[in-house]
Amino acid sequence: MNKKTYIIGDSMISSLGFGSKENMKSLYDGNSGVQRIDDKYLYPEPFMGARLDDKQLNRCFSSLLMMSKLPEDFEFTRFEKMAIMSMAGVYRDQTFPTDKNTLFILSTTKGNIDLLQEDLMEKWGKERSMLYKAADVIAQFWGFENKARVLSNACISGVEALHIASKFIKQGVYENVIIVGADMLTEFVVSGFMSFQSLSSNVCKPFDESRDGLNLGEAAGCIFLSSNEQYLKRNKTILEISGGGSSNDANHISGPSRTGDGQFFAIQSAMKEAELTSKDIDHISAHGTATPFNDEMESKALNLAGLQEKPVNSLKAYFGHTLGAAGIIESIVAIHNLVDQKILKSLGFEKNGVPMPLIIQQKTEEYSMNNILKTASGFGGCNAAVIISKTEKA
Amino acid sequence: MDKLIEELKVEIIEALNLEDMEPEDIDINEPLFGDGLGLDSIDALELIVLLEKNYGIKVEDPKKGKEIFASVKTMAEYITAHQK
Amino acid sequence: MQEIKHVYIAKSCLFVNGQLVLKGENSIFVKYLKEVYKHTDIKYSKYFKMDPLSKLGFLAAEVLLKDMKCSESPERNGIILENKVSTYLVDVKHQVTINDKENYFPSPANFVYTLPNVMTGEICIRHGFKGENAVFVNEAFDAEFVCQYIKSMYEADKVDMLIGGFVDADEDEYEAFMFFTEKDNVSELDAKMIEDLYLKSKSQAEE
Amino acid sequence: MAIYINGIGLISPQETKSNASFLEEVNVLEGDYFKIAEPPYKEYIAPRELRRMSRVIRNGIVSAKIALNDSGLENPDAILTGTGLGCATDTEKFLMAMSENKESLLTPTSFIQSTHNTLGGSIAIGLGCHNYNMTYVNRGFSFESALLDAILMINGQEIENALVGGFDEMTENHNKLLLTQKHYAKENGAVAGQGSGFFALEKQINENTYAELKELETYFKPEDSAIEEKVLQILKTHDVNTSECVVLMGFNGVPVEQNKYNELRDSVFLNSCIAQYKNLSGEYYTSSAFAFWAASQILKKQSLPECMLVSGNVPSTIKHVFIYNQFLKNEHSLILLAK
Repeated sequence: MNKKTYIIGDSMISSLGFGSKENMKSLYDGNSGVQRIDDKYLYPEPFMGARLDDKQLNRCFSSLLMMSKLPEDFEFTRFEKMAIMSMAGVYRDQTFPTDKNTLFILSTTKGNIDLLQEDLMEKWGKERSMLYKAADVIAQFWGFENKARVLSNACISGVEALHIASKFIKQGVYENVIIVGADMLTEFVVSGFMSFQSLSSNVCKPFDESRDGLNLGEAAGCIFLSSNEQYLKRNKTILEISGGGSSNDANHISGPSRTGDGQFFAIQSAMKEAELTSKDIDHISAHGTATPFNDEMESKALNLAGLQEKPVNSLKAYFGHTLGAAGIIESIVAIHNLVDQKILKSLGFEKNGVPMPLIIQQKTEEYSMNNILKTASGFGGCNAAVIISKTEKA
Repeated sequence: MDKLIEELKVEIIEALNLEDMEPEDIDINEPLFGDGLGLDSIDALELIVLLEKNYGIKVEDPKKGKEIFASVKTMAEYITAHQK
Repeated sequence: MQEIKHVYIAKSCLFVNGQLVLKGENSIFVKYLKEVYKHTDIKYSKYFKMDPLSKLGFLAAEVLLKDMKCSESPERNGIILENKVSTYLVDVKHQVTINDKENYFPSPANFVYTLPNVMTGEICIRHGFKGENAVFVNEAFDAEFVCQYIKSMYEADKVDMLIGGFVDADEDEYEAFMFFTEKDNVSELDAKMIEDLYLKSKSQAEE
Repeated sequence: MAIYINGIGLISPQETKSNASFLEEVNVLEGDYFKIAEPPYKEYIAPRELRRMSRVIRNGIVSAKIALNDSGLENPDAILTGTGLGCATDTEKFLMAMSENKESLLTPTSFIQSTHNTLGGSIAIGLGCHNYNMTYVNRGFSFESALLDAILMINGQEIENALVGGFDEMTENHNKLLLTQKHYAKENGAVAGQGSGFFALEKQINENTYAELKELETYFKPEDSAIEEKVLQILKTHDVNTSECVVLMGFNGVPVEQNKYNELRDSVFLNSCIAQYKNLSGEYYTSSAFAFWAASQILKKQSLPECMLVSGNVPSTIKHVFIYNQFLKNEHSLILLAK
C-alpha cells in the first residue's frame, strides 16, 4: 500500500441545507433539522423527523437536467434527484472524472423504496425500485464508464463505502472513487421503525440519561476520493482516509452487541491500518442513534479501544438518522471539522447515561485535531470505522 | 489685522477646498478671482456665507461681492469695517 | 492447484464443487429450502424466523463451511455477498401492511429483514464471523468486482478467510453461489476462474 | 447588431486603474466598508478643476478617462451614467449644513455637486461633448439601465458608440445607517462598497476589443423559476457551452440572498467555473459595473484571478462570461459577454 486516499471534495444536502457550507454553518450555529412532521403520506400520526426542502430540490434539479447524459425527456425519481444533487455539489468545485479509473459507489439502504407504493409502482414499474437500477440511472446521468456499485450494508453503508474505497485507491485498483450516500424519509421506513418502537417523540438525545429513541431523517452526501494529487490544487488542508475497517457482532440481527467487541474490532482494524494508537485519535464522531442499547454498546466499544478520554459527539440530533447517507454526511462534517479545527457539541446531550465513561462534547468550539475517528453500527450486527486524517502530499 | 488675514486665509482654503494650498501661498494682494486664485461665482457665494457664518456680516447685494472679494486684503478690510 | 470450494443453489438443485448433491422433489422455493435444511442435518431454531433470502444465504453458507477450517480469530473471518433484488420479497410484504390506512399493521419481525445485510448478519451469528462484511447490490453476479474486493481485503491484511458469492431471491427465481477463500490460496484467486465456476454450476442447474 | 466593449476603466477598492494588470494583488477590507484605492487624481484632472470635485466625481472622471483612452474614442455619441446614490458626500454635506445652521447660511457648492447627473455633466464639460447625456437612478438597476439605453440606441442606429458607466460612493455616515439594516448587518450582512466603472461601447470591433456584449436582462422581483428559465433561454440563444463559461455571481455573504446564486450554481451552471467579485468591490447599487469590468478582463486576458474563483475549474478557453447579480433580492440582472 503506497498510495494515499486523498479527500478531494464533498457536498451534501440535508434538512439543514443544500451544500456542505450551508450545512456546516447551520451545525456551528447549533440548529437541528429535526421537527414535527404531520404528513399522512409518511405516517398516520405526527412524528419527529428531518426532511429536505422538496421545492428547492426540484427547482435546482430541473435546470441540472442540462448536464444529463440521458435523453432529454428522461424522468428521475426523488431519490435519484437527491443523489445527483449532492454529486453536483462536488462536481462544481472539482470536476470529477468518469473514466475507467473511476469507481462510483452508491451507498443506500432503501433507495427508490417509495416506488413500491401502488400508485407509483404503476408509473415506474418494479425494476426501477431496484437499488441497482437507481445506481444505474445516476451513473448514466454523469456518464460513468464503469458499472455503478451499490453498497447496502444498513446504517454502516456510508462509512464502509469509505473504508472499501480507500483500500481500492491505496492499492491502485481504482484511481478515483465517487461515493454517494443517500436515503429518503419514506412511509416504508417510518412505519418500520415505528413498529420497532425505536422512534423518539422528541429531538433525540444521544448518550443522554433520558434518551428514548432515534429520529429518522433524509439526506444525500457525496465524497470524491482520489490518489491523484492533481485534483488537490484547490484544497488548503489536505486530508486522507488513513484507515478503515468493518466487523460484525455475530450476536443478534437487530440488537447490538452487549460487549461492544464488534465495534471495537472495526476501530482496532482502522487504527492498525492508519498506524495510529488511541493516543493519536483526537475526536470520535460516533454513531450515537440515541437508542438505549446502541449508545450503551458504543460506550463499551470506545472503552475497549482506549478512547474514553477523547471527546465524542453524535450528529443524529442535527440531521436525524439518515441511514445509508449517515456515514457519508457525518464523515463530511468530520472533514470540515478537521479543516476548520472546530468540534461540534453533541446536540441533545445533558447528562451521561451510558454505562462506561465517555467524554461527550458539550460545546461547539475551536479544537486542535489531526485525526478523527468516524464509526457506525447497524442492523445485521454490522460495524464500521474510518479515520480521517490531516496529511501532506506523498 | 494681520491676525485676521491669517485666519481668513485658513478659512478660505477650507471653504473653497483649496486643498493643496498653504496659507503662505496666498498673496494678500493677489486677486482671488480671475487669474489669481481662479475662483468663480460659486466661490463668491461660498465666501458670502463664510462672512455671515464666521463674522456675522450679511452681504445683501451679491454684486458688491466683487469689490469685497478682490483680494484677501480687501476682504479683511471689509470685515474690520463692518464687524459689530 | 486445489479447486476453490463452491456451492450453488438454484432451480431445486444443490451443487457442491460442481457436483449435484441434492435434487429437490419440490420446485417451490421455500419448500425446496426446507429439503436443503434437512439435508444439512442441523438444528437451528432461528432458521425458521428468517426471510427467504436469509434462509437461502444461510443454507449455502452452511453447506460451504461444512468441514472447512475458518480462522480461530473471529475478527479475521469475513464475508462479501452480492445480490440483485435486495430484499424485494420482504419489502413488498412490509408495503402491504401499510397500504391500507384503515388496516395499518407493520410488523417489526418482517421489517428487520428489509436489509440485505441481515442475511450476512445471520451467517456471521451462526459461524461466529466478526470480521469484514459487505453486501453489494448488482444486477448479476460480478466475479470481477467480488474478486477485486476479496483481494483488496487480503492485501490490506484485514482477513484470513473470506466467503464470496451472490445470493438472490426474487418472485419466481432464486440463486445462491458461494465460494470459500483463505489467505493461503488468495494468490490463486482469479476472477475468470470464479466466473467459470459460477457459469458451470448455473448451466448444470439449467439442464 | 454587435456591440463591442473597446475600452474599460475602473476605480475601485482594488488596484484596478491600470488595465494592464488584473487583480494580481488584493487590498483587503479595512474597517466597516470598502474604501477606494485612490488613483493619483492630478495625473488625470487639472488641479483647478479638481478643487470642487468630491471623490465620487473624481473617480468617475478618472475611470471615464481611462476607458476613453483605452479605446481611443475621443468624443462619444452618448454619455450614459447610472448611479444608486449619486454624489452622497456632497448631499450629506449640504444636508448637514442645513441641519446645523437651521436651514440658513447654506453654501452652493455641495448643493450643485450633489445631483446624480453631476458626473455625466462634468465628463461632458471636460470633453466638450455636446451629445446625448443621461443619468439613470434606478436602485440596483442603475448601471444596467444606462447600459440598456446604450444597447437600444446603438441597435436603433441612433449612435455608433457610447460611454457607459456606473458609479457609487459610500460614506461613513451612510454606512452607519446601512449597518442598522439586516442586509448590511455586521453579523451575516453584506459589506458595503463603492466604485466607478466606465466602458466605451462601439459597433466596430478593433484590436483593443475586450468582449462582445451579447445580452442584458433585468428582472424585478421575479417568480421563483423565472431566472433559471431566462438563463437557459439565453444560453440556448447564444449557443453557450457552460463548460467554457465563467459565471460571475454577486455573492455577498447574506445567507437569505445566497439561495438563488447557489441554485443556479448547482444546476444550470454546474459545469461552469463560478466566480465572485463582491469580495473585492463590496456591495453597492452599481456593483455590476465592477463585474462588467472584470468580465471584460477575464475574456481578454483569458484568465481568472485566484481571488475571484469560487468553484469549478477555470476553462482553458473562456468563451463567455455570464454575470448574474441581484440587489436585495429585488433587482436581478443577467449580462452575457462573449470572447
